[in-house]
Order: sequence, then C-alpha cells, then structure tokens
Amino acid sequence: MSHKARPQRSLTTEALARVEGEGAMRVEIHDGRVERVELNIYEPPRFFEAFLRGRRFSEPPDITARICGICPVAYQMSACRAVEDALGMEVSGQLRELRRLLYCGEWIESHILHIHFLHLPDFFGLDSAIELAGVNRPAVERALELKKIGNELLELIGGRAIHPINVKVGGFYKVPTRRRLLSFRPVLERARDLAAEVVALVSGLDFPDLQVEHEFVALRHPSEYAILEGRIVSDRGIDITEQEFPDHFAEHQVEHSTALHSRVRARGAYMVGPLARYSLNFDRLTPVAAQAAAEAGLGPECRNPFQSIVVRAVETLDVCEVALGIVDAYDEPDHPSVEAEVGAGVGHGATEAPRGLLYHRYQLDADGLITDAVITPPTSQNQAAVEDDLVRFVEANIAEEDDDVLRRGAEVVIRNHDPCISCATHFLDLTVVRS
Amino acid sequence: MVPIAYRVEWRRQDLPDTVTLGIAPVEAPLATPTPGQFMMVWAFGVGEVPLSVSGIGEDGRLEHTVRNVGAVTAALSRARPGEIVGVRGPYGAGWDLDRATGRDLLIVAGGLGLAPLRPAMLEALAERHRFGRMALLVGARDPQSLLYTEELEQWRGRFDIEVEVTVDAAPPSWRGDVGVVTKLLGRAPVDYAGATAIVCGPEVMMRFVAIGLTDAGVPPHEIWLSMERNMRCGIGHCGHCQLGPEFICKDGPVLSWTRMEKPMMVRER
Amino acid sequence: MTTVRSSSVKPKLAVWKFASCDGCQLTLLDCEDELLDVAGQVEIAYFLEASSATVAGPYDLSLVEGSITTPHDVERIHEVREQSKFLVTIGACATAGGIQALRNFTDVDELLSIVYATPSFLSTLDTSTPISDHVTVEFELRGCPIDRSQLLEVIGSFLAGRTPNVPAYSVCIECKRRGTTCILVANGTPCLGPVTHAGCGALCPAFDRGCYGCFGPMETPNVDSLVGALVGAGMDAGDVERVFRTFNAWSEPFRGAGVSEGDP
Amino acid sequence: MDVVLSRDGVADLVRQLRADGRRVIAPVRRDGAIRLDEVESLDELPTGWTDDQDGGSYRLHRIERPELFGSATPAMPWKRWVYPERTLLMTAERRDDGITITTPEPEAVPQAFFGIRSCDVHALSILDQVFLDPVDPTYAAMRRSTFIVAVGCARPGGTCFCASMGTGPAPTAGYDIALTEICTVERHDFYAESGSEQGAVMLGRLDGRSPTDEDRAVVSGLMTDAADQMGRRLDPTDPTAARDHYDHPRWDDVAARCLACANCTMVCPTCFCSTTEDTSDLAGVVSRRWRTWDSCFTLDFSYVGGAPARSSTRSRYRQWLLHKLVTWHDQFGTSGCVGCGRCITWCPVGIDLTVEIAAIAREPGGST
Ligand SMILES: Cc1cc2nc3c(=O)[nH]c(=O)nc-3n(C[C@H](O)[C@H](O)[C@H](O)COP(=O)(O)OP(=O)(O)OC[C@H]3O[C@@H](n4cnc5c(N)ncnc54)[C@H](O)[C@@H]3O)c2cc1C
Ligand code: SF4
Ligand code: SF4
Ligand code: SF4
Repeated sequence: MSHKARPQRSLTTEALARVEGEGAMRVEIHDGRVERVELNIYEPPRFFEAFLRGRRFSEPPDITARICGICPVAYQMSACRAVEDALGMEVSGQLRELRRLLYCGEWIESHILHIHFLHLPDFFGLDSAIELAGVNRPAVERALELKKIGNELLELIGGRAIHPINVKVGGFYKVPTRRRLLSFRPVLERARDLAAEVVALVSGLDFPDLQVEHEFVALRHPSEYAILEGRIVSDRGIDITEQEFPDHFAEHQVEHSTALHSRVRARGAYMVGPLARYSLNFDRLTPVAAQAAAEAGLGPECRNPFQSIVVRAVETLDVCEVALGIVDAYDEPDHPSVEAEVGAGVGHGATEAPRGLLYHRYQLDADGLITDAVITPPTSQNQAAVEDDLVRFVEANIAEEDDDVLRRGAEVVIRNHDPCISCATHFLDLTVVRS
Repeated sequence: MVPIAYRVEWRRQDLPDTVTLGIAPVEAPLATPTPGQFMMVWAFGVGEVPLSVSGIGEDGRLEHTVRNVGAVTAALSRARPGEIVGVRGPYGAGWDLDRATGRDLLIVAGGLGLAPLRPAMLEALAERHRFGRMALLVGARDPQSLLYTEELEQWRGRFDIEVEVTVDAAPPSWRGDVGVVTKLLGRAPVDYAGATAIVCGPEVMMRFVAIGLTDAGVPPHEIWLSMERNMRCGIGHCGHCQLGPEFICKDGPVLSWTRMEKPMMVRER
Repeated sequence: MTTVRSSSVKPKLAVWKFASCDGCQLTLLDCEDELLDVAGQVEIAYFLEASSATVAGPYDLSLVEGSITTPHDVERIHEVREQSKFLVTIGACATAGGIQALRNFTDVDELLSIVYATPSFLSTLDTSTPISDHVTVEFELRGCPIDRSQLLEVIGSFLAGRTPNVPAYSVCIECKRRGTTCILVANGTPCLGPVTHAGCGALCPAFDRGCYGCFGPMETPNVDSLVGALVGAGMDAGDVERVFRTFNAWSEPFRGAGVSEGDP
Repeated sequence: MDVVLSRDGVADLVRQLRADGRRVIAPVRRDGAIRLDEVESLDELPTGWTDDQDGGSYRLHRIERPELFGSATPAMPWKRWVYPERTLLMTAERRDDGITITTPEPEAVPQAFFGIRSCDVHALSILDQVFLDPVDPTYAAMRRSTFIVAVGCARPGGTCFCASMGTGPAPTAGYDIALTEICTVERHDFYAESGSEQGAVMLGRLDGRSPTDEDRAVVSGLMTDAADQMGRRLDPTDPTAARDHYDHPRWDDVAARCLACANCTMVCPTCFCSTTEDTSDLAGVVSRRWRTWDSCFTLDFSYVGGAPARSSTRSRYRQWLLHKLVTWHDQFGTSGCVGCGRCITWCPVGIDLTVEIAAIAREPGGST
C-alpha cells in the first residue's frame, strides 16, 4: 500500500474504526492533486424501506429503531411523528414533553459516546477510550458516569436504552409517575454538572484550522433548540415544513456505496448535524448552555468540524437543562397515548437525531397498512459533504509523504462528522491511490 | 445450604475423563457419611453438584470420583492438591448393609456406578464375616474405562469374594467377558432368594439388572438401586430430583426396587 | 467450557460485525460500571466500534454481531471462526438472521429495486442467515438487542469456566418473578411471552405492553396454541403473521407461525 | 376471642399492626387486577371491586356495596413474602489464604398478611411442611415474623374450588385473626375471631363489641352460601383414580394446548421448586450463590445425564399435575392443591386442572 517515491500513491483503510458501523474510504491522488474521494459504505443493505411495505401503521417505531442501535429513539420519534402526521393525530402536552425527555436521554448517551469513545482519543493520538483511561482516567470515568445517566433516562422513560419498548404511535404504553420522575432530578443535576466539566475539558483542546463552507440544514423551532420538531431551515434560505422535504431534497445512489446520497435539489451537497444545528439555533440554547458555549470560545456560528466536539458537549449540557425543566413541570397525563384513528394518508416526520436531521415519510392505505416508506438518515445527507471535506483535507496535506499519517488524519475528518454507518439505511476502508 | 471448605490433598487420574480427589476439611469436618450417601460439592464461581462418596477416610477425609461431563465436574476435575472446594452433606439414604447381615451380598456396578459402591464394598470386606457369599459384578464400556483397576485386581485375588468383569466392546487381547453386565447375573455363585443386591450404574442398566435379579429370584425389596436425578439442594427443597413420590435426594438416592419399579417402567417420569 | 484465565496472559476478546444495527456491540460499551473492569480482565484485541488499534488473532473469545447477507460475509465468518477459540453470537441478527431476514420470505431483486435505482451495483445474497448456519457456534445470546447483564454473565462465566446462567424458558417465568400481573389474562393484551425466550426480565408486560418476541423462541414454544389465544385477544390473521415476522422471523417455529384453517 | 368491628375498627387494626412495626401486605387494585402490595392504610384496599375469573381470563368490575374484600384470590400468591423469588444464599471471596464464605442474615421484617383467604392460609401450612423440615432459614425467619389476618371468602371466584379441597371458604386454622366481612344494605361490619394468643391481644387493643347470636348466624350463612357458589369443583376421588394413568391419551391432548410457559407454577401458592445460580465478578474474586423460583415446566429442571428426563410437554404437565394432586399426598400427607384456582385463571390458554384430572381419571384409556 505505502511505497516510497512512487508516481502513484494508494492509501487504503480496510475498515474504519470508531465510527459506528463499518465502511471504507478511497482517495486517489494524481500529480499532487486529489482526483477522487469515495466514501465506500459496505454495510450490507438491509432493505428497511421495502420491509415496511405491508406493515401496520403501528409498526415503524419498533422496526425502524433496528436501523441503528446508537440512535434508536431518533428513528422511533421520526417514525411516530410521520405516522401521526399521516393519521392527523396530535401528540401534545405532557406526552410531547416525555418524548423530548426520552430524546434528551439519547442525546446525552450518544454525544458522550461520540465525544469520549470516538472523537477524543484522536486529539491525544490514542486509539481508544480505554487507552485514554490510561492517561486521563477521571475523564473516562466521568464520561462513563454521564453516559450511564443518559442510559438510565432512556430506561426510565423507554424501558431500555437500546431499542426502547415503551414508544408507540400516539405516545407511550405506560407513563412514569411524577414521583418517579422527580426522584430522578438529583441524577440529572449531577449530569448537568458533569456535562459542564466536559465542555471545559474539550474547549481546551487544540483544533486544527479548518472551516467548511457547506450549506447547513437543521430543524428550527420557535422556542426550543429543536430536537423533536420544527421547520427545516438552512443558512441559504431554505425554510420549509417537514412535508416539503421531498420537494427540496433528493436521494440518489452512487456506485461505490450502499448508502444513498442526499442533495439539495437546487444546489448539491449540504450538511446536517451538530455544526449545522448549533449555527442555526444558537439563539435557542438554554442560558446555561449559551454561557458555556461563549466560555468555550464558540461564536454564534461554528464551521470547524474539529470543534464539533465542543458543540456536542454544549448540546449535552443543554439537554440536561432541558430535561430538568421537563421533569420539574411534569404532570402525569391521564392517558399514556392518543388513540389512533385508522385511515389512508401520507405523513412526514423530521427530528434531530444526535447526528443530524432524520426524515421519515409513510403512505398508508385505508386499513392503516403502509404502501410506501422513505427514510433519509443523517449519514446519507452528509455523505457528499464528508467527501468534500476529505478532498480539502488531503489537498491541504498533500506534502505529507507518510501514508499512515495521512490515513489517520483522513479518518479523523470522517469521525468529525460521526457518520453512523449502520444508520445509512440503504450505506468504511481507506484507499489512497497516488500517481 | 452453605458449604464448608475442604482442601484437596491428592488427585488421581483414573481415566481420561475421570479423577478421584482426596479431600480433607480445613476446619471441623462434616458428619461422617455412610456408604452410598452423597455430598454437594462446590467449585468456586462455577457451581455445585451432587457427588457420591467413593471413599471414607480418617478425620473427616473424603474421596470423590468425578467424571468430567460439564462445567462443575470439569472445574473439580482440574482441582490440584492445595486447592479449596466447598462441601456440604452428607445427604440421603445410603446402602443399608445392616439389613444384609446374614445374607448373601451381590454388588453390581456399571461404569462410574462403582464409585458409590466402593465404600460399601470396603466395609463389607472389612466385616466379611457378617455376610454369606459375596460377589462383585462389574460392567464397563471397554477395558480402558474400568475404574479402580488395582483394587479390582486385589479383590479378584481374594477367595472370599467372586469378582466378575465384563465389557461392552473389547480388543482381542481382552481375556474377560464381553457383553452387558446382566449376562453375569446368573453366573454369580450366590443364593439368589437369600441375597441382597446393591446396584449402581446408568438408569437403563439398573432397570435391566433389577429385572434380571428378580427373575433369578432376588426378592424386590432386597434389590437396592442408587438413583440419579438433577439436584440443586440435596435436602428436598428444590424439587428437581422427584421421581414419582420420591425425593431422590432425601428418600434416596438408594431406593429399593419395590419403590422404583413403577416409576422406572414409565417413560419420562 | 474450560477456563482461560491464567495469571499472566489476559484472554483476547474480539468483537465482529456483520449485517446489524450495532446495538448489540454497543451493549458492551453500555456496561458503564463494568467496562474498565472488563478491559482489566481481557485484552480488547479487536473491537472497531471502540478502538482503532487491533491485535492479530487467534482470539480466546469472539463476540459476533450481525447476520450473513453477502458473499463476502460468508468468507469472513469462516475466517473469524478459524481465529476464534470460543465464538459467541450476540443478538437476533446473529442468532436468527435479524429483521433483514424478512428478505428470505420475498424476492430480493424486488427489494433492491424498491430501495435502489441501480440495484446491479450491489452485491447481496438472497437470504439473511444466522451465524450458526455457516460455522459452529459455542454459545448464542439472544435478544434484539441483547441484555446488558446477560452479556456480562456470558463474559464472566467464560472467564470463570462456568455455564452461563442464561435460561431458555419463557418470558412468563421472568414476568411472574418480577411480579407483573399477566396482561394477556387481565387485559386481553396479546402477548408473545409464553413462546418467547427469557432474558429481558419481562420488560414489555411491565410497561403494559405485550411481549413482541424480540428474544426469539423459547426452548419448547407451542406457537399453535398461543395463536389461538392471540386470536381470542382480537388479532386477525394478518396481525398474527406480522407479529411473528419481526426480528426473529427466520427462526422456527416463528417462521411458519400463522392462523391455520382449523383455528377459530 | 370474638368481637365485631366496624370499618373504622378494621382500619385501626391496620394502624395497630403498623404501630407494632409490621409492614402490612394487603390486596390493592393495580394494573387491572387485585394484587398484593404493602399498604399504609385500609383506604388503599380495593373498596367496591370484584373480579370475574375464568380459564385464562380475569376482569375487574365495580360492585354496588363498599366491600373491602369483594374479590377472590389476588393475582399472585403471598408466597414471595415468605419465599422470595430470588434469595442470596452465600457470598464467597477468594483470598490469598483460601476462600471465605459468608451467609447473609435472613431478612425478617415483621409483617402482616392482611386479608389472606383460607385457601392461601392452607397453602402456607403446606409450604411449612416443605421449608421447616429441614429448615430453610430465610423461610423460617420470614414466616415467624408474619402476623396472619385471614378473611372468610363471601364471594368465591369463578375458578375457585376450595370447598371441594376442604380448605375453605371459612378460615379454620393457621391465623392470628380471622375476619368475615358483613356488608349488606343495613350494615357494614366485620366479625373478628382470634386464632392465637397474639391475635387475641391485638383484638383486645381494638374498639369492638361482643358478637350476638345473630352475628354468628349471619357469618355462618355467608360461608355456607359461599361454599355453594364455587366456580369449580374437583372430585376428591379423581386424583386417586388417575394415579396410575400415565399413558392416558388425555396427556397428549393437554400437551397440545399447554404452552409450558410455567405461569401455573409461578402463580400457585404451594409450588416451591427452585434452582440455584452461581455468579462471579469479572476478576473472579467474589462469587455469589442465588436461589430463584424455578418450574417443573422447564427443560433444565430434569436435566440429568446429558438430557432432560422429561423432554416432552406431556411428561412435564403430567409431572406437575400428578405431583400437585397425587404424589404430594405420599410426600406430605395432604394435597398440594388448595383450590385457589389461580392456575386456571392465569393460564394464558385457560387449561383447567379440575377438568384435566377428571378426564384422566374417568375417560377411557386410563388403564396401563
Ligand atoms: C446422588 C448423585 C450422586 C452422584 N455421584 C456422582 C459421582 O460420584 N461422580 C460423578 O462424576 N458424578 C456423580 N453424579 C452426577 C453429577 O452430579 C453430574 O454429572 C453433575 O451434576 C454434572 O454437572 P456439571 O456442572 O459438571 O455439568 P453440567 O454442565 O451441569 O451438565 C453436564 C451434564 O450433567 C448432567 N447434570 C447436570 N446437573 C446434574 C445434577 N444435579 N445431577 C445429575 N446430573 C446432572 C446434565 O444432564 C448434563 O448433561 C451424581 C449425581 C447424583 C444425583
Ligand atoms: S404478561 Fe405475557 S409474559 Fe407475562 S405472564 Fe402474561 S403472557 Fe406471560
Ligand atoms: S418482553 Fe418480549 S419484546 Fe419485550 S423486551 Fe422482552 S423479549 Fe423483547
Ligand atoms: S394447583 Fe392451581 S388451584 Fe391448586 S393451589 Fe396451585 S394454583 Fe391454586
């Protein structure tokens, strides 16, 4: 793979570590110019959209959760909201709050996992969080404690952390008592304090200078830092409802990957995820999180993918605050769910998975059976942007002779984006070919 | 339900999958078992299994012959001298040799079944005068899977006991009998009607032996079998060992054919 | 199983992934209280989700997640087997083919054309099959996803040389130990608990929800008899077929479950 | 000592029991059923509710009168408060100089079973036979610390058959206090009888009046009526007749319906079988041994010599039924069944042991 002084260089990573799921990357360099970058997602196709045809309207939350074990709640929430849209149901009040609370649990768990297990070791030139524990055990112990709290929150509301069982179209099977939620308050307070420490830790890291120019796309809500719902907005003027998503965004297949690529119809590559979300919603952060962001040196906009680690930490702190607010205001609803009235219809649902916008669309027949399903996960939306970043990274480091150094760097670029491969519903190896 | 610590004093590899462990109490010993009783023997972190006592020594010392068939027996088979195992017991009803006083004594063993019979055999030989004629009939899969071969040779050398050995399959060099142990029944030089038989081996073997002995004239209440069932507690609490109305752990493991005939003739009892 | 613990060398652990959602491997990272202990007792030699560093085989304990869905998978699982002394499959994908085994009931070309514009770019098998269809497996841990304490029990028992305490009886037993009132009897809520393998601690009924079978069939599942009760609880033939056709759809007898002619 | 207590008097009984430091376990309405839980006052009992029980079905509905004990046997039996579903037997720790083994002190929180029916009181005495000889320390400690407030059953359930088992509906022994609720248009009070020294002392602390002959007549009338209203009946000659019918075709018939899910054994107040589990920490330093409820319906239960002795559902159902109704007599001199009907109600497919034993005893094909 790596040869000295050759006209053509090729660099391959067999499997990309510390991204959830697996994929491979291929970079071709000719005469000192980057010709091609391909993110080759070899996660075998699992055909979710096809399997959903003929299933009942009530099934997508359980079935689509299995697309991704890292962010099942995101799938459940987008699925529920799309089906509810199709059936004209409204899930509001405390049931909506409980959904947000459940989602907060997943954000805490997923963000802390990404920050400490996948991203942070790169900043120390280490291979894993276990190694990190060798140099900074308190940081890893803190991460584990915080992650556990996220999982406990998921278990409290959802029954279990991975593929929660308590989520249904219309709400929940069983809702917690007020007493039970309040008893969790001290734990959430602890989480908030720990999250503040995480912000402090990651804001002190050295960040390479890199600014991305992609169009940022995220949800935006009138009063909340949008997680569960909002309008789909971008920094280049998109401002649409969930229902209009298909009119503005299109997925297409590329030869080198089992993941479909998604593009803005009018322009092309775009980016979802923490950077986009933060830059579009900075003004919606809770005061505590906004303050922490300022102290961490983040402006109202953040375009450095390396700094996404700081954004995630700030977001973690934010959801702890949000969760505390929800717990304090909780009042046990009379019914754990809203009754569904079966009928034909088309529905759309978009929510903010920890990795970015996740869109579902279902078409139902009169018996409530699904006739068509579309799922657009964050990874397929970011795929083109990741490839762009990779081109720029390799170009900027073209003088680097050591393929291993280059490979590690490229992997870091990918991990900045946190592509959750398994969730590229329809879907990494690094090969650098130089000539 | 709590074991006490015994230290492994010695270990003898009897067969490729079978070892005998000599163990001694670390502190005060448990009550001395009688022949045919069993102990619950525990391996740290692995589990606990019922094991017959295959030897009863001085100062609470015990011998257990263990065949490696699963996790616990594997762990016990691995135990080296110096290691600690947990033991509780003794449990159950053993061989009632007092009952056999004045009668002929027939001892029938299949495979590992010789283990629980060994203490009875040793006791009977030590008090040989108490019994009439004595015969030991041993069946094994092949010559390589015969237990306690040295002792068998010794016993064979005695004139006050008839020792017969048969194997299911044998190389040409084997000079003994070939075939199942029931074959030996009729040959034992005892007065069947006046004999007490004590039998241990796989359940099928015991069934055929019991039937064969009855046919030969041994009264059903003089045929004693050592039964095996799953046991978690050894004291009649866990329910696992039930066979018909019997709790094998406390009513048995040694039970008469009078009580066992019915349950043993029904499949999946 | 024989113990692999010895004083000097730590046993090597590898975690492998095939077609799956990553949830089962994540379960290992979700053992927050025990993770550093695990790392202390075993050498995490291959676990891409957690570490870029890899150590060459052979491995003492391999955890395999995911099902076999591509020709390349078939080759890879044999390589994994060759390098593994003790191979444990984790989760419904690896033990039963997973949700992706729904393809086994239909025509894969059609599925491909629903999802992809140019299906010919893709290399995939017609079926999604459990690991045990391809190589010998020492132990199968069920669940979609697996249960955290059961995973720790499998690792702990492997280290101790013990048979894992992972019973194969019904969810009902766990449900009653937990003290939950049977929702099938008391509420007429359809529940697959009686035919489903224990392991989750009877989670769903505790949340007023019928078990949907995510741990797959129990040791002696009487699906036909339960189907009668499900129909009695208001399920129609379509509902019955769908409820068995999820994450363990390809395992018998869930595979053939349905309302037959003679049923009420 | 006999007294008549008002509802307030009974409420005071709960208070007094709690004042003595006892946790009071009583029926409560939760998750669509009457089940058992710790209560702080009489108000938590399900006033004005009753149950409709049938094979595989249980539904609650309201009744007109404010009866406290208007329902039949609660969903799960009382056994978990004397025989917990999971008990730590010992903790072992590996040290340099060997292994130390410690046993936990058996938990014996003083408690009261408040509102336990006669069938369930009988079930406790059956468990006593199992667990007090030889002694199980946990059971013995918890049992000793239990104060029994029994209740005569005025409304037997649809699956009850205590009358035919001779275990009810009126409590006859094994209690500290027995209550009978009298709830008519004219009156709502409780006839209370002491069955032990401590029961009499307790009644003495309560504000009650002496009973009249009329009170006695009302109570005995209630109990006679109740005995006539049993939803099920088990002919006492059936178990004996079925004794040797191991090969009856009905076993196959029931096996086709039986889910082997073990619900019947879990809800049975006398089923006592357990298994043990050894666990260890990852470092292999600490090992624990647990006892958990088990069931004869599992394959592991009879595992011996490489296979389950009872591999077919047929043989496992047969083991359960014949043990419960037949061999229990050989072992303990009583039936293992007290006629509470739980196994019928809580069987998801409604298998009814009274029907099965009758078929096996009487239908052709029994002789072997
Ligand atoms: C009264 C009695 C005396 C015994 N005496 C001896 C003896 O002297 N030497 C000896 O080697 N074995 C003896 N056994 C058998 C021994 O108890 C089992 O082989 C042992 O329990 C297997 O446990 P394991 O953990 O090694 O195997 P497991 O992994 O538990 O299972 C291996 C096999 O052993 C069987 N088994 C499991 N548990 C039991 C159990 N509690 N009782 C019986 N079989 C079981 C299973 O069928 C399984 O196939 C005796 C059994 C009884 C009941
Ligand atoms: S609720 Fe389901 S799992 Fe629980 S006992 Fe009933 S049928 Fe079994
Ligand atoms: S109850 Fe059933 S569906 Fe629910 S978690 Fe357990 S096995 Fe899975
Ligand atoms: S066998 Fe059935 S009816 Fe009899 S005591 Fe047990 S649960 Fe009640």
